[in-house]
Amino acid sequence: MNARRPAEGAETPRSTYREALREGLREALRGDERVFLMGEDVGRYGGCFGVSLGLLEEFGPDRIRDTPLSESAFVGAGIGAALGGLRPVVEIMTVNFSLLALDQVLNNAATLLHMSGGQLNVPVVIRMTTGAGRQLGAQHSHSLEGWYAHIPGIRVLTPATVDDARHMLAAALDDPDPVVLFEHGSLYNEEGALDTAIRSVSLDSAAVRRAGTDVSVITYGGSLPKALAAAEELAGDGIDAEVVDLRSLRPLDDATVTESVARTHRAVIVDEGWRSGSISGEISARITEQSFYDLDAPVQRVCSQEVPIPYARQLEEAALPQPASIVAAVRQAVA
Amino acid sequence: MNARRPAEGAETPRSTYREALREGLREALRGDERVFLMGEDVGRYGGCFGVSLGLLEEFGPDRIRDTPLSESAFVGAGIGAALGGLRPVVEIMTVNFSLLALDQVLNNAATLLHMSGGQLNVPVVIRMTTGAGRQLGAQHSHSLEGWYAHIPGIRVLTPATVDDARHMLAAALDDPDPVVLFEHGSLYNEEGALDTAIRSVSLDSAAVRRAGTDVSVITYGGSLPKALAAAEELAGDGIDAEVVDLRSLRPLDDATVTESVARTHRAVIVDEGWRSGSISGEISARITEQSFYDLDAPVQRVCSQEVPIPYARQLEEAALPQPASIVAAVRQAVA
Amino acid sequence: MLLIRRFEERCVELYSAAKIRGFVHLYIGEEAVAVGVGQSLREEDAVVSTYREHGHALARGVPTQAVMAEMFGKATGCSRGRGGSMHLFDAGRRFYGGNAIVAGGLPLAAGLALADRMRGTERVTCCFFGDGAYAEGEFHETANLAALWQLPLLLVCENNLYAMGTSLAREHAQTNLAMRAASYGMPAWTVDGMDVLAVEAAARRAAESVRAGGGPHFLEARTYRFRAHSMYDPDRYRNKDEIAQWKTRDPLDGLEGILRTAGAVDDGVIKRLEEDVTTEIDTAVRAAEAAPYEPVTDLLRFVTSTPGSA
Amino acid sequence: MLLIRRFEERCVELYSAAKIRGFVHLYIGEEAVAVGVGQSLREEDAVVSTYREHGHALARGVPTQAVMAEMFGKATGCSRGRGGSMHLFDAGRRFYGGNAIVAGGLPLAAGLALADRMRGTERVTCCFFGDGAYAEGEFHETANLAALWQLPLLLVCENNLYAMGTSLAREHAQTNLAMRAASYGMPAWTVDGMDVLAVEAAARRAAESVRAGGGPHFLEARTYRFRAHSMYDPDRYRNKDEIAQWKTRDPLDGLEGILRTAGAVDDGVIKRLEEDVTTEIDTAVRAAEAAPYEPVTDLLRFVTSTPGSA
Ligand SMILES: Cc1ncc(C[n+]2csc(CCOP(=O)(O)OP(=O)(O)O)c2C)c(N)n1
Ligand SMILES: Cc1ncc(C[n+]2csc(CCOP(=O)(O)OP(=O)(O)O)c2C)c(N)n1
Ligand SMILES: [Mg+2]
Ligand SMILES: [Mg+2]
Repeated sequence: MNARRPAEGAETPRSTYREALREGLREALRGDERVFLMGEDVGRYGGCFGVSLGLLEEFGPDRIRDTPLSESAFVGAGIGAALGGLRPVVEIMTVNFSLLALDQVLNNAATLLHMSGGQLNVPVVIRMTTGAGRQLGAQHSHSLEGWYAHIPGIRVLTPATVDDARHMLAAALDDPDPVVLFEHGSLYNEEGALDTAIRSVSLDSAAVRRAGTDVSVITYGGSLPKALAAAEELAGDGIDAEVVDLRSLRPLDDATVTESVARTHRAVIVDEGWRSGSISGEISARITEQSFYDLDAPVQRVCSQEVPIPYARQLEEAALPQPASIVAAVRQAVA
Repeated sequence: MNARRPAEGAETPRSTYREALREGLREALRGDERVFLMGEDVGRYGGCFGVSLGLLEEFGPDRIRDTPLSESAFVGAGIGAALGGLRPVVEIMTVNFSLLALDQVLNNAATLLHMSGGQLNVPVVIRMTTGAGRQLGAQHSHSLEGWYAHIPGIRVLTPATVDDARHMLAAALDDPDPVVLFEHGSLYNEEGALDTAIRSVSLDSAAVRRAGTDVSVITYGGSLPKALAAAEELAGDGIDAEVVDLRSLRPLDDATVTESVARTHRAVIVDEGWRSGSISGEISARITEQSFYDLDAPVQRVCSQEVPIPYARQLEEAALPQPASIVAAVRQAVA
Repeated sequence: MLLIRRFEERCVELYSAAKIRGFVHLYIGEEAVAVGVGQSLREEDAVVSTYREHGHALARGVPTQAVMAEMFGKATGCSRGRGGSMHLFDAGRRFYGGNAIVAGGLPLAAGLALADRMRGTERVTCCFFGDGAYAEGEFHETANLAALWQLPLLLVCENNLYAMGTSLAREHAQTNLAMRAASYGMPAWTVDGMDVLAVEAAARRAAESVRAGGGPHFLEARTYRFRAHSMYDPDRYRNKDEIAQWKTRDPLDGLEGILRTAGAVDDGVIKRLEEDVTTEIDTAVRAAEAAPYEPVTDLLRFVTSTPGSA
Repeated sequence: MLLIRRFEERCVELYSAAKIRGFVHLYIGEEAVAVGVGQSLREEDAVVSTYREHGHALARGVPTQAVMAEMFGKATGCSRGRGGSMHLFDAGRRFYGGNAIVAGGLPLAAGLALADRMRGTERVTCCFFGDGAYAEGEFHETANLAALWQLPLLLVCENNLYAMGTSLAREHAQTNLAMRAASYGMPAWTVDGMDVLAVEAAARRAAESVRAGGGPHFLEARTYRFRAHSMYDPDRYRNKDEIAQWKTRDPLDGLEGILRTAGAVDDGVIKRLEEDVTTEIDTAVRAAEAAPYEPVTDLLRFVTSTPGSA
């Protein structure tokens, strides 16, 4: 991660991921009057997950704009408003409902620039909650970031730390092209130190969140804390895992991954998506393509089981990647 | 492909892919009165690509049911009709419009059986045209089969031959679970020998369409003819390529692929989807996972360029996999 | 109605005790709609519901034990623990869930009705949905399809004046929902959703007309949820007076008053009813507590009918 | 109108000659709508269109040469050859395409109008769409949003009685489209889409009302396509008499008649007009023929603004 100022004199107040997102929004709204937030219950309700609480009071109903339940229309309207010169931040409550607007994202947001021969930029930012882990059942537990990462013309970001939650939005709004931002539902209450020396973040590079020498654990979003927990456990056994946070699923930062694998010779990918056809397959394929002769063992993947996520706790836990399953996969990789 | 009767005495009339699909539909409609076809312009128009031409006259408007433009409602209605005891075949004109109904496929069709604890089967078959190559531009040229192949609970079929076009529908209707069937637009006019000895086909196995020893070219759907053309060209140079037609993208038949790679030690995947996050990544990852020590070279992928498919012929051609690019990838794999 | 009310009150306690998890949406205040409509349906009819469906399920006759066990995520639950509060199913009673995508059940219901129509049965499919769902494109598409094909569908819009924190006037440019439904060419009317007898009468009239081949009918039940949208909702967006005002129209009190006036119930009867309901819920809770969890080895069951096929 | 008509007739020839490829949807017969509405709009207004948009583009002033070159897939095309017939764009003239997903342009148009509304400009966004698009959920969602937020949006429904092979009565339970639009709480009316003066008058009234802050307006133009849906369509689903009947109401003949009666044109003027148009199209074709293709090395240009970023 570049654009990081020297750490000296930096304060590091604690912040939750949710508060960091809110601060990012507040800053964007204050700094540019073209920016506005629109989505279901972002205003009076304060956001389904409380991210935008208080913003209505500060910025008023025009800029903190509650929408009717009509995902396709308001996402499309965000795209249109971007064409019209504004900088909309559109919140889709969760990725589960985003399918209703996927046509607008793929066929308009991602496509207009190219289809118009370079005439039409679409500087829209679309935020949504993703992921499982809270016993919400099959229709409220999807991890479909990988689908979005398949779409040329958009950026796909997955902030996993409070610093990224705080700063990615500004960088996304700076991008003249559409950006889709996934916030994992299990991260909102996570607390961390906010590095006040950071003024902005790059969207192009992955970050090594834990340096290590024996294996590269490559992950993103809600799986990062699980991967770090697994690494701690492995450290107790003398296995030194490097943990790479992809941060962006499109574009993927191949360089950071390749470098890491060149050092560790082994890779384990952790991805909450269902295994088949997930972004983990892409990452694995790229590692093979780029680092085949560096690899000492086949790339391993720890993904969700291929089942609609069940409600019952024990079933849900078994369906998702867990520190234990990551540990097991790493052991196999280094065996 | 099993369920194939002995070839002796078999007639092999010629049929186009389109006619084969139509015969499959006709047979299903004649054989089971619970079967009906529904979709935009399947009736009076005869199907956007002429597949259902004449069926309205034979089966009447109740069973060849034109729908208004409302993809979500009529796909959902197909799912509901399946719950209600019928065997709907729902045609979505093309995959490009299927995003409007994707929520119904993922959150209802694929999920109801599990979410209801095994109570509710959804025996619906959804057919759609996919693919590029006819200068239809960015919004009419998608290849999104890989997205569907990510969804647990459904089958994803990609008939590439007239025999599969003729028989896959019957097998799909026999399945108590939802099946999504992709017909590549460039195949409709393809003509081939219809093997009348075949009475039914399996949905579980890939097929080796050309045996070879030097490299496994793994593909499906509209890319099969291109892969076969490339194999012919390579044969002239003494490179003997095996061509595997996956036939089904979910489930994937790992065994056939693994066996092929065990013999050839090299693999090239050809997929019309955009490279990043496509099903080609999954296949590559699986080959690495299952055949790592058999591989003599990294797995290669020939995919579409990551660009909204442009209208202009030279640009579109350059964007898609072509025999020449397959040949080049194979040469690299065997180098 | 009493069962539904007490069932949900118990759910609140069990949620606090972390016996029930996930999203739970209470129906308290709206019971007259499920019960009144439920009364108008026959055994062979079908019901498609939402994530706020405890009331619909219980009114449909899904056993209290099976529903409670589902809330606990147990193997004896009506969805074998896989669904939870938002996904109750009972194929035998033709209760088709339990849909947590707002408006997602509408096309399904049209399909069930289409099947009945094509097979020439006299069954009715009833679909519940909210005022929020009415804004989704799927409502429009389904209304048009149902009216175009004259499907035997009873559309029951539970207008509780809010979609989460968004009030009716901020969801809809034109808040006369029945009038707009009528513009699809189907009979549509509004009923007081706090009055169970009125709901039953209106629903019966609609259901019988649907059954007689009258095509889809639309019923708007004006109602109100006494509690927050879900257990997570601090309910900041509604004003206390409004809530208090609606509580004076509690459908249970309303029915009790009518029955008392008619001399059909007295303190004794009410007490017995309360006891019966308490016993039923106690039994259900005990059974749910005691019931086994699905084994983790069965995680992949029911993904497809033929294991390994997808 | 004459330019649009002759332009498309030339396209048919060029399609047969394989100079133009892909899907091409002709507007022949419907020209009065694009021209009449176009007249009512100002330079600063915006237009969002469909895949049947040659007429809208030309009426908006997109140069004939740029449109023709686009049909040829040339670098000089208004979308640099990347769009083709279905995706004409001209940012400078605020012509936002060219959308081949039926109803997909409606939300975009609402967004453009929202931007104008929030910035306090007096611009109007005009969105064209068909009777088929009206059945999609996106129409309903957009109509509600636009009316709810009082967006400066002019919704022009080109009702040509067919969505591909599906006639109005088989797409819509209730075929009075303007009446249904009015149920969203917006002014809505119908105009004879074969009469360019009537269209212009109606559109002007609507556009000025939108501009004055009257919120969204809906205009249904009753029209008819004289040709098949696309170049691939054998047009089996319409009856010859119906087509012949509508052709007697050709909007070009209609206007010519009026102008002749008023003494505004005579044979000489018509002849000159035809010659001018022919020259313009000839020039455009020659320029398109001569123009370069985009180099294949530029394939990945315009995927993102900053190369390599996605
Ligand atoms: C498509 C979709 N969008 C958003 C949500 C989140 N959500 C759940 S319930 C709800 C409000 C629905 O309101 P309404 O239809 O009136 O039903 P009510 O909750 O009032 O019973 C919302 C926005 C969802 N589940 N599905
Ligand atoms: C979402 C979607 N579904 C289907 C199609 C295929 N299709 C293209 S045009 C068309 C008919 C549209 O009819 P209408 O809106 O009346 O416009 P018209 O062609 O009559 O001008 C259809 C079904 C599409 N392009 N997009
Ligand atoms: Mg509501
Ligand atoms: Mg039309």
